[in-house]
Amino acid sequence: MSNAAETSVKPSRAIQELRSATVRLVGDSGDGMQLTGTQLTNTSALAGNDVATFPDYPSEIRAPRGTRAGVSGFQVQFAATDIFTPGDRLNALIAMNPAALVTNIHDLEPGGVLIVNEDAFAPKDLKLANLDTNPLDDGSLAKYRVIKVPMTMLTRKAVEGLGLGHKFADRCKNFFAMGLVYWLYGRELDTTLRFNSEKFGDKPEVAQANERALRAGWNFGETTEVFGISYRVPPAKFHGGLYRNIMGNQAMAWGLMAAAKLSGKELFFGAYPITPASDILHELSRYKNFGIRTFQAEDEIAAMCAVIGASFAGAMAVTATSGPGLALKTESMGLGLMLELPMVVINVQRGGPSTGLPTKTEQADLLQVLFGRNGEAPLPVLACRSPADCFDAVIEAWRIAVRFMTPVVLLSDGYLGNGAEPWRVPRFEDLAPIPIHHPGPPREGEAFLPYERDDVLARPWALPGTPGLQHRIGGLEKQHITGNVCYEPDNHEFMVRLRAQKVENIAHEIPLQEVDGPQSGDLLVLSWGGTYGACHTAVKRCQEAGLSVAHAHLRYLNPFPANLAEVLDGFRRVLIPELNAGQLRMLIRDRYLVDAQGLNKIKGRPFVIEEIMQAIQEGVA
Amino acid sequence: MSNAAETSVKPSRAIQELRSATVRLVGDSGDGMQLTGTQLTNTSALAGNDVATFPDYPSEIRAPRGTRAGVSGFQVQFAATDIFTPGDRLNALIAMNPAALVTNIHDLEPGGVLIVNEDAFAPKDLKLANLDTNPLDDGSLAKYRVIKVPMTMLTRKAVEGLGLGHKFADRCKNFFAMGLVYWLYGRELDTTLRFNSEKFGDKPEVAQANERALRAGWNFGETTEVFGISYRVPPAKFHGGLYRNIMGNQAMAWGLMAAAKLSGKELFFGAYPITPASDILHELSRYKNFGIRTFQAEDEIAAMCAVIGASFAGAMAVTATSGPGLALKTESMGLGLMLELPMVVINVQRGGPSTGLPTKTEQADLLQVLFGRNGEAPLPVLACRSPADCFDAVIEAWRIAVRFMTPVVLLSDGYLGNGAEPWRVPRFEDLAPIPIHHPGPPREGEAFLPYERDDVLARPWALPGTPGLQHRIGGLEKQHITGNVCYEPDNHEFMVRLRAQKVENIAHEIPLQEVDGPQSGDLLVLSWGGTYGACHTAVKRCQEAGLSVAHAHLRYLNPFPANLAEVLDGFRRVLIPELNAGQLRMLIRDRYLVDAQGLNKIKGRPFVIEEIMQAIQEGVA
Amino acid sequence: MATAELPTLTASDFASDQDVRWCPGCGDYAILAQVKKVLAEQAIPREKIVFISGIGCSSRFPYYVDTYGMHGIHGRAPAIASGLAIAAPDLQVWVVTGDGDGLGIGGNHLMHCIRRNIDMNILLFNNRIYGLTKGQYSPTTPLGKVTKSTPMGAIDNPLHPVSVAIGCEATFVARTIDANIKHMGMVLARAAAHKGTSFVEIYQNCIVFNDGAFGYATDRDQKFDTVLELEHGKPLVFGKNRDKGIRLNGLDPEVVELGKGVSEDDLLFHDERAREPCLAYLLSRLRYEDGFPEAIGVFRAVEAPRYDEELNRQIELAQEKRGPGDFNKLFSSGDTWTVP
Amino acid sequence: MATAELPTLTASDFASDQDVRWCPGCGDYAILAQVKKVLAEQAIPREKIVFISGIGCSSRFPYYVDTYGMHGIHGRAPAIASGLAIAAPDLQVWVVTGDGDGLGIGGNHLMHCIRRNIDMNILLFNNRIYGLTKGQYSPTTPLGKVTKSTPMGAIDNPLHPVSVAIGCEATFVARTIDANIKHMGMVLARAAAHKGTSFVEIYQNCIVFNDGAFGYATDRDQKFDTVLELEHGKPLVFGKNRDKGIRLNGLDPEVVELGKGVSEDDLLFHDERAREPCLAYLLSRLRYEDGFPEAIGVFRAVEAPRYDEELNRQIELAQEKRGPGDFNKLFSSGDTWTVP
Ligand SMILES: Cc1ncc(C[n+]2csc(CCOP(=O)(O)OP(=O)(O)O)c2C)c(N)n1
Ligand SMILES: Cc1ncc(C[n+]2csc(CCOP(=O)(O)OP(=O)(O)O)c2C)c(N)n1
Ligand code: SF4
Ligand code: SF4
Ligand SMILES: [Mg+2]
Ligand SMILES: [Mg+2]
Repeated sequence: MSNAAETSVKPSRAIQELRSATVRLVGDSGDGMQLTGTQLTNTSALAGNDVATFPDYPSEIRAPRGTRAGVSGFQVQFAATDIFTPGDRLNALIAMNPAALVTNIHDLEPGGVLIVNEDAFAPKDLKLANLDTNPLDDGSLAKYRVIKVPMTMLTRKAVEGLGLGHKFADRCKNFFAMGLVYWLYGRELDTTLRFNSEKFGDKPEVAQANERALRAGWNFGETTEVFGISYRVPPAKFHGGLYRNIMGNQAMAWGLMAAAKLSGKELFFGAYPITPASDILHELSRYKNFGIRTFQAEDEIAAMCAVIGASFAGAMAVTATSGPGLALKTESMGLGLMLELPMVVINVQRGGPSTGLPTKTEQADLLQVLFGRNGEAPLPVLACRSPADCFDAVIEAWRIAVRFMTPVVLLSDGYLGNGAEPWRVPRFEDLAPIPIHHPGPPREGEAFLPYERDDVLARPWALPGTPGLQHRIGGLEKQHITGNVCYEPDNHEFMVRLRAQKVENIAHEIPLQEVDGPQSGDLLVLSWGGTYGACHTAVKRCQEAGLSVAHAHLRYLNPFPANLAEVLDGFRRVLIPELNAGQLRMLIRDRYLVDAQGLNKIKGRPFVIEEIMQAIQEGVA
Repeated sequence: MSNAAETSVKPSRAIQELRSATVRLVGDSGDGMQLTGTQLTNTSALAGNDVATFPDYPSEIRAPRGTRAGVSGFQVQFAATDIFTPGDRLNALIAMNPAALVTNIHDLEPGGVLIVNEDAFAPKDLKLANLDTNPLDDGSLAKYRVIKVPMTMLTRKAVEGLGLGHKFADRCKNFFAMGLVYWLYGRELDTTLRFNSEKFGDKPEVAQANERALRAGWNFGETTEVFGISYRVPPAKFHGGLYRNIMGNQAMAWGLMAAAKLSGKELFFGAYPITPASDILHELSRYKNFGIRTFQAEDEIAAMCAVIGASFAGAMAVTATSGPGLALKTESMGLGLMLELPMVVINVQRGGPSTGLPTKTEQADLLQVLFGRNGEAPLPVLACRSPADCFDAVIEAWRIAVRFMTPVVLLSDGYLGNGAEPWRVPRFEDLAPIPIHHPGPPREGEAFLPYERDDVLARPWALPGTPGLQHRIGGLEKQHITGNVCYEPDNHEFMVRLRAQKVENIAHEIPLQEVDGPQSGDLLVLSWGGTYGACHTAVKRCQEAGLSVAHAHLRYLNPFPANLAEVLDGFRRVLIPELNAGQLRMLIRDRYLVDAQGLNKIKGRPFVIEEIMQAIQEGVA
Repeated sequence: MATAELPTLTASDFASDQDVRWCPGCGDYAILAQVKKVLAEQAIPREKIVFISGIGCSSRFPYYVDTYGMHGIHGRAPAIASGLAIAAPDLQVWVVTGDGDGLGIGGNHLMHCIRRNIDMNILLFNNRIYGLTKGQYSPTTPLGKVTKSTPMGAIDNPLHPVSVAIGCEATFVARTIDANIKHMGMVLARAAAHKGTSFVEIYQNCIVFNDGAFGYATDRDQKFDTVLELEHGKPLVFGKNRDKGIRLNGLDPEVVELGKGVSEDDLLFHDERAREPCLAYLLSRLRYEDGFPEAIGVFRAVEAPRYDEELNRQIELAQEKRGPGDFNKLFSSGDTWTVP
Repeated sequence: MATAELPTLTASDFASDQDVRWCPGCGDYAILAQVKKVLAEQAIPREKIVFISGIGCSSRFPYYVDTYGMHGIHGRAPAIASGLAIAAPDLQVWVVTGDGDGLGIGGNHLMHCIRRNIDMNILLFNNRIYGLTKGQYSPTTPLGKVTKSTPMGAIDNPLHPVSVAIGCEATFVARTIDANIKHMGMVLARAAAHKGTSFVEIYQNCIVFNDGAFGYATDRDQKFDTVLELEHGKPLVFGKNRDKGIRLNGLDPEVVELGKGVSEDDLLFHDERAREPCLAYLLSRLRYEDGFPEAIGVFRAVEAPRYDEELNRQIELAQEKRGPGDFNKLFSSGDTWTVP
């Protein structure tokens, strides 16, 4: 920020400049770690860093205080260079209690900074965390730079006189921790102070307490000697423009709103709440002044069916869900396919199977969205690659849906949906409009043929209300051109192949697959979806290390880009990293008969860059 | 039948002996063609022929009389040799009206016998069939041996005096036609007469009318000169034993009942009606004296969930549905998988996608049952290959389900479910029992671990009611051994791979893949499910013609037999005929990286042998 | 287009080009005829009308009317119609469903559609059987009924469609009979006129799989004693000579003979606009097998907020309060920074 | 095993080894405590009891009781429990569900389970919110309520669980309140004792996302005027000094002051065994926002045929009539032929 110099406080001690810093704040679900992390993220972004975040919380609303099950964490990397992931190893870990400490310490780099609230390490706390010994003095933390801070006590002191009881005073602990971290990385307080006064404007005593705690934390760092050193991460070089932070689900919602406007449509969003997709519904429901209609259905089937009805009515109809909800939509998606009406089905994937790991991320629904319907039922499938990319991806999904008159599936995941990154704000005028044609009333005597085809095999989107275009559609096999029910054997095969061809035709309208790096060499890393950042960074580093490796990241999973065969041909080996047991790998092996190898992680967590670099090193060997 | 000689009537005219005959009876939905065909089938079987049938009816209950949409047909082949399909080209076609004639004539071999009810070719009838000219005199039937019979008139005559009005008299037309066909093929009347008097015992005038019509038809053939010749198809050579005809859905139901008894379980069958699976429910609901519990649920989801509950309770729990219903079960199947409880899910496939072609057959749900669930959710999948085979296949499915503690999917299809063939009746004592172990009360102080594993990775099936084994299971990821809810990253990956490994382990317990013909050569025909008969016959004939081709038919689609790789290696090329767009083909290409080619038919009808022979000839070239 | 100037249309103008494929003698034919008649009598052009159905014989209905239409999937018609009605408030939306489609697999959507009171007309063809799948029992099949799937008789207590609708806050509930053409026409017209979800149960004869299920209510001699026509504000009188009535004894209805000291004023009076649906519910419990006439006509018709209308109101309100959406404002809201 | 000899168990014997993971102060804790108490008071060993749930905070319940249990999938608990109860009639089956799980996604299964009257006890924890997914409105959320998914207020007319249950032929319907521990214990015991499907709505406070939703009914000063305890055969009296009652005016209930010419005999008397559920339905319509006290206790408790029982009866009957199944007979029934 331009006025950074003035406001930032002159530090008193040694300062070390870093290219990037990865910090994780961990505590109880109730400790406000998500808020703390978000503040640190925004402040860092405003300071010109590139940032990437990874919130990680339990699926219980509030698991019992102090237990391992209740630990909630927020990781952020802020950097002076482009980054694409929230970072692998932690440079600093802030732990508010023993459970949080022991469940996260293994990610802290040796020599890394560990800040703990030592007031939270009483025997009862240790017991809650199933600890027999106190990690603070059993030597297990020897290889870290441990900084014990009596946060509870200091926070209570700080807010003294405001007449808050201990219960409320202790709620400000996270602001104390925040202040400390801000000092450690030379961050300004003003963004957070502004946020604090806006958010708690109606509760002045709370706002004041938070502010005091924040400053107390900062001052603690400044005045005490416990920190021999503090750090600075200079601004990153960005393309010029206006920037903001955006979360994946938020970008998805905004992209939907923009797509509607760009195509001259009203947005109908029908959904049933499910983690981690619910925030799209929440976000959209806030923008009624944009003419957005959100419909919380009684279940996912109803949501999908309402979307079909809204699409028939001529709206931009969209639903969003996660794995178990998608499983319920498969029958109705088949109807949407048979009706050849445009709609978008968003799947923010989570850990499966069944209820699985609701709050964890995974990429294991690719085959489900491709094949989870009865009969031969091909649908286009796209995937987002980063939080901000959700905005562009969903606009593209809608563009394809209306151009080809088909439901389109867009895959996101919990990591993208809840993650955040800086987003270069576009000017709405610069976004490409999405043309849509609806047939008008026919000329006298002219019959309307609902299953007539255009150049890409799309059928007309005739809207109820248009005189003379009355027609009936349904899920039984249709006669070519007329759309009448037809059980004729040859017609059935013709229509099955026609529907498949229509989806294949998309390959002619989408960009050719780009390769990041040389067009040929030892190893191609082929990835899709939320693993983009880790794969991209890993490949870059290996290239810098002189390895013969390139990266191709698929946005289009069905159909594949027209040139994918050639792309694969260019390389001796193909490595496909996925957060599943090898789903894209299966498709590639079948289609291109290449012996692609998989790097598969199924832990409910994203890849770390090192994992992929290692696989690359083995792969090129 | 032994006493054939005595009862059969000495024919008066030239007799030609045939190895086999393929006859199709076609008329209005209301004309009783299904009954007529079934009678001809049973009579032929009782006469010692091998038989195979193919009923084909419209999805409307009763489409308008006389229209093409209303045509209902029944095809039967009876032969003096083993046969495996209802035949390709027709030797004789019996058409009750113009619509039936024009929609079926193309399947009649040149020179074939065409018997029509000429009383049904009035102008109004032709109009109903959208015919401008009368095929009986516009020369279009020149290449057939057309035999016009005034059936309506003759039937009315035959039943005169019984005081039935025309309306009822005309209902007997099909018996007249039957009689004629019986004469043509020298069939005895007694089986049908017995059936008639049993079925219509309570309506003696109807029974009498039918009998008169039947005899009138027979006599018409015998006395008139219109047939220059009649035919005989001598008995086929079968393994000694007691035989009966059985339909696929009936064999499925009986197999379920037998499996329950063999495993000492009570059968709980929860289903929601859907064509073409409903008959399994109907059949099972008739056998309450076998202790069978059938539950017609409010929908497919409830049926699947009730099955899960019944399995938890310790019953043999089974559901059956078709494509759209399976799509609805996918979420709950995922729960069954996570719970690792034994159950069988039967999918009698029909034409898709969506509602598709409800009464037509197809094999397009293979990928759905393999991948149509959220997350990594592998399940064993088996397929039946013929009507009678449904009996063995479903017993095998249950054996695997209890041995490995997993839901098992069994694929049938409309062609198998409604088709019939002779079945060599087993002695129940000869069927292999299915051992099941339930843990008993634990020893004092000993804890019960619901997710402990045995040698094949199966977990214990502990039944509610057992003291001391109280435990809780659910759809969230489980901790290895304890089964407690566990969000631990490494545990998740471990469990995902363990569940997959458990399914893979089945490959060690199932028979190796057999090859019909040489173990190596130019071409392997690899098939699965209901295409067995056509593939088997086509390969046999090509082998007799000296082509280097063999046949492997898969019963196990997941996992594949352990030796499948070697089997494929033996051949220069692999041809995979499927009634879909290439679903098994995709799995084979992915898994074994062989450039398998597909022969794909998506017309709602089974393969005819010629289609496959032709593809073989091209394939070996 | 001609229809644009709202010419007076006739029932036959609403016939589509598809030939009707129900069994000869199916009760669905009579319903189709009445619906077309009612459509012709209202001043709404064909293109502004949409029929949505599920799966079943009854659900083939949309193919036979020359309006917009969708033959959906089993049980989901009310959900499809909800999205349609919310997205296009200017259309008249009809749902055609069956006892299996609407109350079996589709019960939940029916329930939620009704409680949201979204503007549409739901016609449930109740033939007490699964017709299209050839004769399994349905959620309205009486106890003991032998069907394909209940060879020893049905053992599920049947649901009563009108009771169910009232149980989930219906604002318009009616019942009529396929054989009673004039009455059906009246009820359908009332349903079409009602704003909000109109739920109409139609007794329909399946001549093939459940012939005579409603014989008691259609038999020309019996029907006056077995059917009671509800009229708003009128006492509950029935019988060939209108000499019988329903009287309330506490909360229990009883059949009484008029005259012999009982006058019409002693009878229960119908009030379709009652604030609470207790009367409507009570009337839904009158069953032939319990010796009562079964009520037909409009059980309940009240105005209540409608989801579709309220949603649009919220949108207008939001636009008044916050102005129409401005994307550039939205994108740059909150914390932003500029890179030179 | 100890439990085999039915020792007298205590509530704590029913605690599982899992730590309870609801938010501190959640109403679910009180319900869990009462359920365990009731389980201990009945003479059924732990291994003969099964808890089935769907998904939601409430649906975590089975993990916390040391019986057999299944944490199912969202909305399907009644269907899972149906299969269980039919297959194992000797078990006591409990279903725990929420307002979203039971009436949102699961409404249809709830409806059909209830009408089949399969022997189980369904507890619906109604907190009028989606708790586990962090605060969206549910099918029981009142109009106008601001939630995560209704920033301008909810616009779906809410369902009333008791009305819904009665609308689908429930044989046992009750309501109680998490904060009213004694009453809850009584209702749970009654539900457990009932043969057939017992449906119990429990007002439950979600302290995090919908705190105070039932404040009017739990507030120590207010509750006597806002809650009415139903007692079979007793008049509907309420109020701190039991000085108010419900009187029927035609079919419309009205609140009256006792004394001043109104005596208890003028009041509506409760009859949980009424043949027809009209009274129960009427009581389900008493709502706080309309100035009525809300009824708690047993609305309806009648004996009726049960699907599970009837099915087993048909099996016995079939075996009497046709003898136990003989496979060799079956296989060789109908037309057969022998090949030498
Ligand atoms: C998902 C699904 N399950 C089952 C079916 C089979 N099915 C079609 S219609 C029907 C029931 C129809 O009964 P009803 O709704 O009463 O209509 P009717 O035919 O009696 O008019 C069933 C079970 C289906 N088409 N789709
Ligand atoms: C198929 C499916 N859809 C959605 C969800 C997400 N989900 C879990 S619980 C829940 C609602 C819970 O509300 P309620 O039943 O009232 O229980 P509560 O948490 O309030 O006790 C939802 C929508 C899911 N788990 N599965
Ligand atoms: S089966 Fe019954 S409901 Fe269906 S068309 Fe025929 S008569 Fe009508
Ligand atoms: S979110 Fe509400 S319902 Fe869920 S545990 Fe917390 S307080 Fe209880
Ligand atoms: Mg019906
Ligand atoms: Mg709730």
